[in-house]
Amino acid sequence: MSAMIIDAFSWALLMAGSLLMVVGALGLIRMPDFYTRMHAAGITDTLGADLILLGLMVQAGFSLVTVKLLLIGAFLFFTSPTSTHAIANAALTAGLKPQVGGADAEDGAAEKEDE
Amino acid sequence: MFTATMAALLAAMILALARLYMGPTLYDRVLAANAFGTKTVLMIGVMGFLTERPDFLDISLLYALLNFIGTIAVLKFFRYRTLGDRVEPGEEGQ
Amino acid sequence: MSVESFIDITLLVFLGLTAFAILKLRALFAVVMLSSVFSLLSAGLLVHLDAVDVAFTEAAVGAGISTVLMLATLALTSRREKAPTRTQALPLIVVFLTGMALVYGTLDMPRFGDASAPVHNHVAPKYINDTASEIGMPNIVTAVLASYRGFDTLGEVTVIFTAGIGVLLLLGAYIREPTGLRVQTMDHHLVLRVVTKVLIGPILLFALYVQFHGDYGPGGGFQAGVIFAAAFIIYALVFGLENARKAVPGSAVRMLVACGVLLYGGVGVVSFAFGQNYLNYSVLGASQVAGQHLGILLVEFGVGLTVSAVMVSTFYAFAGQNPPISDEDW
Amino acid sequence: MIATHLPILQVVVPLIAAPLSVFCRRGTVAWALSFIVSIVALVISIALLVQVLDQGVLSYELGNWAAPWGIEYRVDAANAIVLLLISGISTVVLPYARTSIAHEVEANNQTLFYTCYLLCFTGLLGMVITGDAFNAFVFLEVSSLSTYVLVAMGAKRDRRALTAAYTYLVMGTLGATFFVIGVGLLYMMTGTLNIADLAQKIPEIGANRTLVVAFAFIVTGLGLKLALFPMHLWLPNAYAFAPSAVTVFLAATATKAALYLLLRFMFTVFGTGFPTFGPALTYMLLPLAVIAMFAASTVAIFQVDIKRMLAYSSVAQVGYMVLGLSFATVTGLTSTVLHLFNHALMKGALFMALGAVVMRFGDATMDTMRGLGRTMPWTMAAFVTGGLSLIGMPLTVGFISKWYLVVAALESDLWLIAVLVLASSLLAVIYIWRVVEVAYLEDPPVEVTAGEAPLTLLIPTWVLIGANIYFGIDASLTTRVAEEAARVLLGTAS
Amino acid sequence: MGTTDILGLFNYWMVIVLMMIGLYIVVSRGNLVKKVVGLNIFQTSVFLLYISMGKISGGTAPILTGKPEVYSNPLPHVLILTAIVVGVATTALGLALVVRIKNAYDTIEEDEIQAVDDDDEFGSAEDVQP
Repeated sequence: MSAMIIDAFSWALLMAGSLLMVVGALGLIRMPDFYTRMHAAGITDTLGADLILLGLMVQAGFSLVTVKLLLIGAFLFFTSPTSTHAIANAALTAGLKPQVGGADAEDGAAEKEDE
Repeated sequence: MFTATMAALLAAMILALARLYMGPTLYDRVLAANAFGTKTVLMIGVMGFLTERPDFLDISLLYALLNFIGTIAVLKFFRYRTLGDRVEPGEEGQ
Repeated sequence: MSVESFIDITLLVFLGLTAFAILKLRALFAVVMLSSVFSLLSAGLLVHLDAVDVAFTEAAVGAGISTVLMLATLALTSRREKAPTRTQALPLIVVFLTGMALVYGTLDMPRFGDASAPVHNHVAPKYINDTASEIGMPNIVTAVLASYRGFDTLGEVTVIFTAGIGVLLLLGAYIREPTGLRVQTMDHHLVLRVVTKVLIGPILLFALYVQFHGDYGPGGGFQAGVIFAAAFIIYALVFGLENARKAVPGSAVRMLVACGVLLYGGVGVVSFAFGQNYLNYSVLGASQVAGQHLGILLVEFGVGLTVSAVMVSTFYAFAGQNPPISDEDW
Repeated sequence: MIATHLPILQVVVPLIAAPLSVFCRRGTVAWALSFIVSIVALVISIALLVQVLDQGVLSYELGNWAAPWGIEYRVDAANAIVLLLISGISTVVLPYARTSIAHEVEANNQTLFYTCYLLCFTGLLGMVITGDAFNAFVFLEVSSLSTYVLVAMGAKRDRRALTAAYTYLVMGTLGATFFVIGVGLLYMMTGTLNIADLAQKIPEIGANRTLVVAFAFIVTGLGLKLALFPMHLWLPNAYAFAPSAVTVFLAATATKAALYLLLRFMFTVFGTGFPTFGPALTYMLLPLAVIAMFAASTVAIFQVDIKRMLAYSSVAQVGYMVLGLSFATVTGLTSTVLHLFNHALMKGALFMALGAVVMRFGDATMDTMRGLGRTMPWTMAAFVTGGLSLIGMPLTVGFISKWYLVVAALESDLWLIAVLVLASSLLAVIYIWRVVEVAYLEDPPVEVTAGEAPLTLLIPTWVLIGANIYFGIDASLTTRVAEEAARVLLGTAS
Repeated sequence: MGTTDILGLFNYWMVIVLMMIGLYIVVSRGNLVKKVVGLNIFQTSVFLLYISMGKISGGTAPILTGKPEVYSNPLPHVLILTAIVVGVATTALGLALVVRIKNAYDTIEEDEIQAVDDDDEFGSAEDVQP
């Protein structure tokens, strides 16, 4: 009985995490400019990842595996926002302007990079 | 259940890959690569549970770590155009 | 189609797409990012194919070291590929023929995953059956790597040593001397500095864990060496190369590079004194298993030492180059 | 007791010396260490050759792990002579390198240069002595990686050394990767990596498409490494722009070690009984060898840079060696092994003579050579003697190997090939004569004040010239070993 | 050739496709950095070939668990660990050479380097004009 509850709980966590992951990834594709894309990816990724890891932890019970999962979770929890913050900072310093209003306001020094 | 999570992760990965390919700015690519890395970390974790040998999480841990380093290296590269030191212009030649 | 082959095929298709994107894109920065993704994906596939040790290494090398080196190279060279001017017919024909030859060769191969294939029935079973009694450690890959085929690994350390020396010979003369001037570091990135400071300790701890846990789980000297170097590189990136070089000067790193190879080669020589063949670790301990254990511990440490030292010295060499005078417009 | 460890000592002594040399503060000390190691290696290789001729095959199991599970070193006549060649050439090259490298490589790179040299030396010895297919790859890469760096060291004299090294790196890596693919396919079908074990397993499998592809990939991969026409594109520039001492060492040993591996894989691993063996020789290697002899020699005639001319000549000479093996007879293989040895002697001597010219004048073009017969008489005399050997004059080693090659062709009833061998020698006469003509018949430019090369360069050059003549007059030792090697490779050893 | 054959060989075929993309990048692209990336892809695909042949269906990683299990073949793993190291060594040296070439020629495009070298050897077109 309790095994079933635990399974259901971890199932819910994994599903929620997966959903967030897919939504975040969709946002990464569908959003109109860099900053909104970052918003979509950054937030959902951190939460989604930690939810999935939590789900796995519930599965693993108390063992070395859980400790490792905890470490990964902690690591992602710190580094993921740090990276996102740093990327945004770099983009802003380099002069990439957030898109406000019209669809073709997106420009800036960094924009020249690609085809 | 792990299979469903796996499928979701794979779907998210292909989307991140698409963003990485499309760009259009450098920052989009870094963001996509970073997101892709996070997903790989999770994928390998889930894969361990899928094959019932979850003791290989060290690899995920390493990925998480390298992903962070990679991102910092990229940023340093953007900001200073070098991974080494850039002498401050005012003090050069003293 | 089983879940296993679904994952297998999906990852292979992803790899194909990534490789094709690398072929197509001319923005070298994107190419480097994609090649790091290619590594990550192939490492994922390697885990799926049960090669956890290999996946560990591929991740450390492909996503870590190679990416950092390529970025450093881009910073020093250029970041855009010119449009191809030559005709592409001949390369295409050569590649097509080579590929067809390989496909022809697959026709008589044992099928994927077939347990009755010759590979699984001649040399390999001994490793799987006898590692526990002859070497006494659970990780068969470490046992084969460091003992049964220990000489290959000595060769591997020699290869990495060669690369380290080679990079020094090629770039050493151009490394900028320490100026003593205050240099721009990532001062304004407060968040980054704090997080890095917090993380370096655990990273080093993790490196030690990987180094000494290699007998029981995936890991070993090579992976640990890369992680150790990674901690160093992250420090140099955030707090400045010159500060890193103050902590560990390049000349010291060069000595460490040599020490690792000497340790490995030296452990092998000890067997001579006991009338045994080179690299027979059994003589090092009271029993065979104890000797093998100690021997593997020592040589893995040698590997870790050389690898981390080579990585750090290579990073110094690349990052210490004078950046090109005129920045291209980014 | 030490005698039983000789096979491993052959490789481990230079391998351990390489990291030790990093600790040397001065280039001279590193050089001295390398030289001592090289002499020790020469002594070991002589002892090994004597043992092999005495007792037959030597086997050494590393870590005392029995053969197909552990790595085995296996010495027989075929690799003993290559080991002797490599360590012998190294011992002659190092005294030469002392002066030449001090001149051509930056002062602060001297120590590490010798480290790199020792690594290259280790790699070559390791890939030749090993009896394990994958171990051969590892040491092949040790030698290749260090070679790329050594070639790039010529950048102080000419920046084209860098692009030459890069091209060599790309093509060499492709070759090595092809080789690994081939070894992987072999492993896939047999489950073993030990060469002797492979040789047993492959005939048992019989006709198999995977093995055919493995054969093709191994031959192509090694073909790239040994600069078999048309996969020679990396070679001319690499030889032309590398520091002189490096050119001598590479020309005399690197392609030879790759050729040895090719012989080992073709004859020992696959064996003449392998289904595609005959057709591959007749329709692939033999025509390529003949084309190499003519095309590369013809290109050599039109070179302005003499180093490059000799490099093209090397491609042509690889043609002779491959031609010998394509007969798959004892005499044919004897001629290949003989030429492998002899060509190292003559090309070594020729490149050494040129190195002396480069040291005096900064380059070695047709223009530089004008009147050198008068200003550098000893160097040019060495060059001419080496050239005669290259052409195949009697009383030189060149004659011996050509003789065996022609006899082998006639034995196989290929008289047309025999005629072609002689005809292509005429091309060698032309390109050597061009140099002789300007060196002896033209006056030196008035402003030239440079004199004869220093003795440190001349003595090693003349040692090799002496070997050219000695083994040309008394070929009993070399032919005996070469015949024994041929028999070992064909599996008909007594 | 049945479906089992196709499924049984698909893995190898896909790996071959990857190898050939890598090889094509090396032989067709003129940018020196891209060539190194191509070499990386080529080599990584060869690693996948080796590891594929070591896999046993239903097997698990060759780290003993104490329970009776089917372990995949550890030998290819060992070989590829060595090969990966060789690969990164090649990459490092290749990139170091690229940096030096950039210093010496101020370009990392093969045809531009060729043009500069040709100019050095035969004199550029402008030099010939009186």
